[in-house]
Amino acid sequence: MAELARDTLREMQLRMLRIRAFDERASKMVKRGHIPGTVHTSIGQEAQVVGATMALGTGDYMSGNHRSHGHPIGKGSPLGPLMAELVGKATGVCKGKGGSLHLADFAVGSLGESGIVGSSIPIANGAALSSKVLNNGKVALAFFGDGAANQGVLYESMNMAGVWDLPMIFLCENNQYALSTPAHTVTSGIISERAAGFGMPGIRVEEGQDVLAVYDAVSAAVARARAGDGPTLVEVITYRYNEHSEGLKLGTDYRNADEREAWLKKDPIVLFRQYLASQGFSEEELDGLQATALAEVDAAVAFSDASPYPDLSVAFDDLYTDKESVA
Amino acid sequence: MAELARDTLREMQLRMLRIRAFDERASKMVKRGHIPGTVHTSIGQEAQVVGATMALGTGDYMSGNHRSHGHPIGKGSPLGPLMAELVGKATGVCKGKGGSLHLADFAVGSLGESGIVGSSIPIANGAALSSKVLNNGKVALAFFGDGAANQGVLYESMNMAGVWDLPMIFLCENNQYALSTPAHTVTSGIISERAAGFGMPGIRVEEGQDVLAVYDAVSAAVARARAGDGPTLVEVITYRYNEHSEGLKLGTDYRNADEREAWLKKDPIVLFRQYLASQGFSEEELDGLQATALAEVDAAVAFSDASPYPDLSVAFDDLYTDKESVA
Amino acid sequence: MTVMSYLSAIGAAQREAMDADDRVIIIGEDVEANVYGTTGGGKSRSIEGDFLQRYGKNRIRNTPISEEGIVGAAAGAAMTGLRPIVDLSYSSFLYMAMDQFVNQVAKNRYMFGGQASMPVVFRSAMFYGLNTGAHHSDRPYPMFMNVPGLKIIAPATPADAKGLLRSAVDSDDPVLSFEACLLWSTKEDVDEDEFWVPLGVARTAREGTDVTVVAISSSVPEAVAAAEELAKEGVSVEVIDPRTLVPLDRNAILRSVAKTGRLVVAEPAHRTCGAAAEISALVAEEIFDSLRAPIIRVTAPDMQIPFSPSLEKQMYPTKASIAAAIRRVVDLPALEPVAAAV
Amino acid sequence: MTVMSYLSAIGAAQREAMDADDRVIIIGEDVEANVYGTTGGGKSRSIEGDFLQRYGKNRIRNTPISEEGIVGAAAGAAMTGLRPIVDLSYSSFLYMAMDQFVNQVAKNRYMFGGQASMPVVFRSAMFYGLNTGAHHSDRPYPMFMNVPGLKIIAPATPADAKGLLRSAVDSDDPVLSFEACLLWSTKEDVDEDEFWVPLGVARTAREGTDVTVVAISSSVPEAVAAAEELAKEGVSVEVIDPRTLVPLDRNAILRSVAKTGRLVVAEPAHRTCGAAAEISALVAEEIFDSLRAPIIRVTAPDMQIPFSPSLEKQMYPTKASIAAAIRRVVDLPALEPVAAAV
Ligand SMILES: Cc1ncc(C[n+]2csc(CCOP(=O)(O)OP(=O)(O)O)c2C)c(N)n1
Ligand SMILES: Cc1ncc(C[n+]2csc(CCOP(=O)(O)OP(=O)(O)O)c2C)c(N)n1
Ligand SMILES: [Mg+2]
Ligand SMILES: [Mg+2]
Repeated sequence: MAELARDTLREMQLRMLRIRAFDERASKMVKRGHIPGTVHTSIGQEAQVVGATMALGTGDYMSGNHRSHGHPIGKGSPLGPLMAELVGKATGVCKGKGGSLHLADFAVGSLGESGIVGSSIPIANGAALSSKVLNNGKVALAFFGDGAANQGVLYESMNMAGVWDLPMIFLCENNQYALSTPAHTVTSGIISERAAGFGMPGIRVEEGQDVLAVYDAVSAAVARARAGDGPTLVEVITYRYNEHSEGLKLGTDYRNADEREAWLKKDPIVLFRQYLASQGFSEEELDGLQATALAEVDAAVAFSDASPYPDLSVAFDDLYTDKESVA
Repeated sequence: MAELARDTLREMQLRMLRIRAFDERASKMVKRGHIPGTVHTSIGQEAQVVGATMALGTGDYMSGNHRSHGHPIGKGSPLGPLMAELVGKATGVCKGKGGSLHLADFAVGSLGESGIVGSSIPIANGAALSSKVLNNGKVALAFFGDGAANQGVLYESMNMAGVWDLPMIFLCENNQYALSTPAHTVTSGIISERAAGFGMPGIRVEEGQDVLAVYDAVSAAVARARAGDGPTLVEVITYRYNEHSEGLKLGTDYRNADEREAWLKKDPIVLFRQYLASQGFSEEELDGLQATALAEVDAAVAFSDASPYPDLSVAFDDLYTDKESVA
Repeated sequence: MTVMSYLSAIGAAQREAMDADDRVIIIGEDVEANVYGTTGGGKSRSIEGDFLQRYGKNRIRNTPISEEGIVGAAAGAAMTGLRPIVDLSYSSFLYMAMDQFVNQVAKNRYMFGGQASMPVVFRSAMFYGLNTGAHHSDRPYPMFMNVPGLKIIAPATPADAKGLLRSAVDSDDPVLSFEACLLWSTKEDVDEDEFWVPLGVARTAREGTDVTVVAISSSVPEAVAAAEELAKEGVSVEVIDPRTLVPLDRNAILRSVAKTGRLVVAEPAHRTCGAAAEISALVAEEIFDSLRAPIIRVTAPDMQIPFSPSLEKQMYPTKASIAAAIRRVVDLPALEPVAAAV
Repeated sequence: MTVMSYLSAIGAAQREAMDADDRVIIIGEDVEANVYGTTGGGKSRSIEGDFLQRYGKNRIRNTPISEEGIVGAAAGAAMTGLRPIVDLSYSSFLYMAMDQFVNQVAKNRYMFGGQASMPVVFRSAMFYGLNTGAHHSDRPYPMFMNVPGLKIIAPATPADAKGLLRSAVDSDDPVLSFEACLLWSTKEDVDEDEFWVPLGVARTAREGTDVTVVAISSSVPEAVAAAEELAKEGVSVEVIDPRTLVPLDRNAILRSVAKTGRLVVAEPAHRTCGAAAEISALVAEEIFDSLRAPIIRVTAPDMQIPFSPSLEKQMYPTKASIAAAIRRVVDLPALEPVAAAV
């Protein structure tokens, strides 16, 4: 395990706390009708998200999926425009046109979250291709779930990345369920073991609630990619605490309460706080991080609240680069 | 290796000879303009085709691709309606509506060849599903090339077959090229090794010009399928003698002459003839098989020649089961 | 008769079809847990009507997320003795399987000279108007109308949802069903016994003599509301709901427009090459001489769907935008401008 | 000026675009070996103009057969600094990548509030009329016209093939190019210097005053031939080739029909929800009062394409079927029945 600077460790915890606080707030706002539609939280999966995003540089690229807020937050996107986007405000990171499912912040290399399962994987692959062609040293990472791992486009992309030695990381967030469907009932074989047949290393991070374990695995993949040695598939075992999406009530006990309890005991933020304490971070400092995250979320909500809804007319902008093309 | 009845061995050679004779004739007919469009021959790949199709029962299902004639011939489809189909006659197996790319003979379990690379793989998978649901003991096999092995739908289908233990065989005809593209330049990893990650055995038949080697491998997969143990991926290494399709002239030496020479020396029909001779088949009998195949092809051409072209009006039949639905 | 919602009418049709014929199976993501409300009685296995309890795992096939593989497998199964109902949840996911729809499902019967038949139903819900952004909100039925070999239904009422689905399952040809989430909770009296609404027969939602409005899916109630509004001003509007888009009941449409001489077509799909274009072109070709006014299309604009509620609300035909179009073809003065779909 | 075929004009445009901008790359199956004739001078590397020799493996990306992965990767590359030209060979293969076209290529710019731009061109050839059966013969541009966010070109002449492709590559929006194999060998004088034909501007292929024929792709030469035929009977036919289907040059079409009062639309796509339907609906809505006759569509019927030459030949618009439609709108008696496309 690499020796990490104190600043890096602090930043890891801060980003996990940000995701937690942001998503807890978003969950409340959905239930109160302050956010239209729904959101999918990353609560419980913060280690997996932050371990992966912090292994990337700010200039590196990333694509994501419907469980979408953690990715840009992990990549360093400011919270205000993200929150405003969820609410549908003109100051949203996508001007209110995207919403929770379609966050994107190109300023931090976030090429967009996708509401279509699996669909954004080749987008990151293409970013890796452009890095290769332009020889600019950037790396790209695609986040996708255990459910998405059964979409064929993943294997097309892995093969292409393998053949062209693209600087690419396929990051499977295996939270063991796709909506109501347990992964083991719809997955033949083991996801990380699918890598070998496509000529690349496949790594399974069993300790997916340990941000450093994820960080190390992804850092190794990033190093491999940056060295020109090609892609890696990293599967991280994790767990979502909440229902698939906020407000949704699934029945038929597709996962049991005991299991959830067991996972709650391995909370990534609690675990890492213990680790940080063992590394000499003071309780005060650690409490401070939490307070910072909460304050940032408060500020983000305030920013959103103070922002206007978009004017009706802007619905007709941004489809094309030129306006005349619109019929 | 299973002890095979003399009749079975004879039939194997006969079917390989049929494919060879049929495709050689078809090639000539394309060049003379007697067959419209083009055809893709299986010349050189007969062992792979017949080894696989004879491991199936007549009641079993099969789907195929653009390299299409061998599959139904190997499955036992009579040559006359196949040849008439290639010419576009009303007596064609698809009434002249399909052509070379879309042969299908449901009477022998041939569910159709596909001009779209990879597209017919899930069709066979669905046939395997219906066998499972109806519990009728049938097995399904999908033929596809090394090129098709990079289509995502293959992996979706393998996963689904694995999860449901479908009686399914994924049969990759690795003739080492996809049109002008050498497989090794566009394939990351080894195709048969992709099976493991999808929870099924992957078998690579290196001696793909040996019909018995193919037959044994596929028979084992069929037995597994019929026993309810699920799918198998079988990759057979083989070689096409002709250009990708008849009439096509590819440049830039995408494969070299020496390589072709080496493969010609391992001709599946010659090899198997030697084996049959060693098993006590007389030269006469072996010549007789060849003559039979040629005579059948002659008869097929005569059948086609004597058949009318379809009437203009039938173009408007068969889209739906009821005619009124057509605008 | 019993009061049924659009969504429960679909569930009822599925149950009847499963009961009537063992070859009918259900394939789809999350169908086991009844996530979308049409494969069970409620949220729990113990609630009466749970499909998994009733039909077992052999016939209720909960799938991986692999739309292309699912659609292809359903096609192969349909060609070999089953009659699958495929639940694709949202219409925006159909694109994943486009090759299978166009190249296998639609073409196989024809290419193989009638050897194959393809008795399979693909259900999906158009999830628009619900602030979920561009990915989930598509209404892609027009592109499937351009593919010969498919049949397409788009029910607008609970009774039609039930009766059309039964006919779809009984059809030996592939049928795509486009359901509208905006209509899920609509309720009406529906026969609890089995019944079939034939494919290819339009429904006259409201009779009238001055203008014909052909309306599709969730535009039907908007059109009826507009018609009621205009009735107050003495304009008699006939509303035709084709219900089946392929085959289209051309005669019903032509007969109505021949009578009224005026046509407005309303649908929630994008404008260019939509069903409204087809219906307009049909009328302009077949009964041009009966026409007394321009044919107006009221559709979603050629724009992707924005997330923000403030933006999305103006994207689809409404009572107001349909009424404005009607006013135009009968030469009534426009009301205050409608900030609505073009 | 030099005589150039439609196919070599495409090759020339690709070469010019590659020379002009290092960010332009070519991605596709079999592009290295120049199988489709637009990435090299001939069949051998040694023939001048071989793209692999000229631009190297970094910019000529010979791919696996993975259309969905290819289209998605091109989209991702376009969002991050490249300007890919994707060769998808035949239009029938586009379905494999439909999700990427609709959900990523077309939507990303809009969903992300304009942060992304998507400068990528997807080329494919409509391989109809060549007796290859239903799988290879599609002409699927209408379904893409229903997807806002894409631009679509369909050149009918060598000069347009060259000039439109240059504009497509220079566009910061995604452009789909539908080329017609039936036109590959068409030749005409083409400027060997660089030139650009702007997107969204129609071409008047022939001027006339009595009837407007809007014709698309390979129907353009058929329409011109029909017009010449009718000229002998004193009917003056104007033929408009939109060239770009999205954005459509609505004004050029409306102007012409306003002048002639009569419209025939000819295209090789299937009838229902085709481009012809769109153009008909546009005219029936915008300039109804100018219309003096029904609008006739001459299209492929709603039928998959049969293989047999005896069957396929009647599937697409021909000079004869277009001429028959023109006769109908100008009230000339029909000639002997045309066994042709509806
Ligand atoms: C192509 C497609 N199919 C189905 C869905 C519906 N859907 C949304 S999320 C989801 C489950 C995804 O599971 P997974 O990939 O494991 O991600 P997770 O939600 O567990 O993070 C499904 C089925 C979709 N959005 N897109
Ligand atoms: C989806 C699709 N992409 C591309 C093609 C064009 N094409 C036809 S055959 C072929 C090569 C197929 O190679 P392989 O699968 O190895 O089969 P082989 O011809 O070698 O038997 C290609 C690229 C096609 N028909 N369908
Ligand atoms: Mg999951
Ligand atoms: Mg091959």
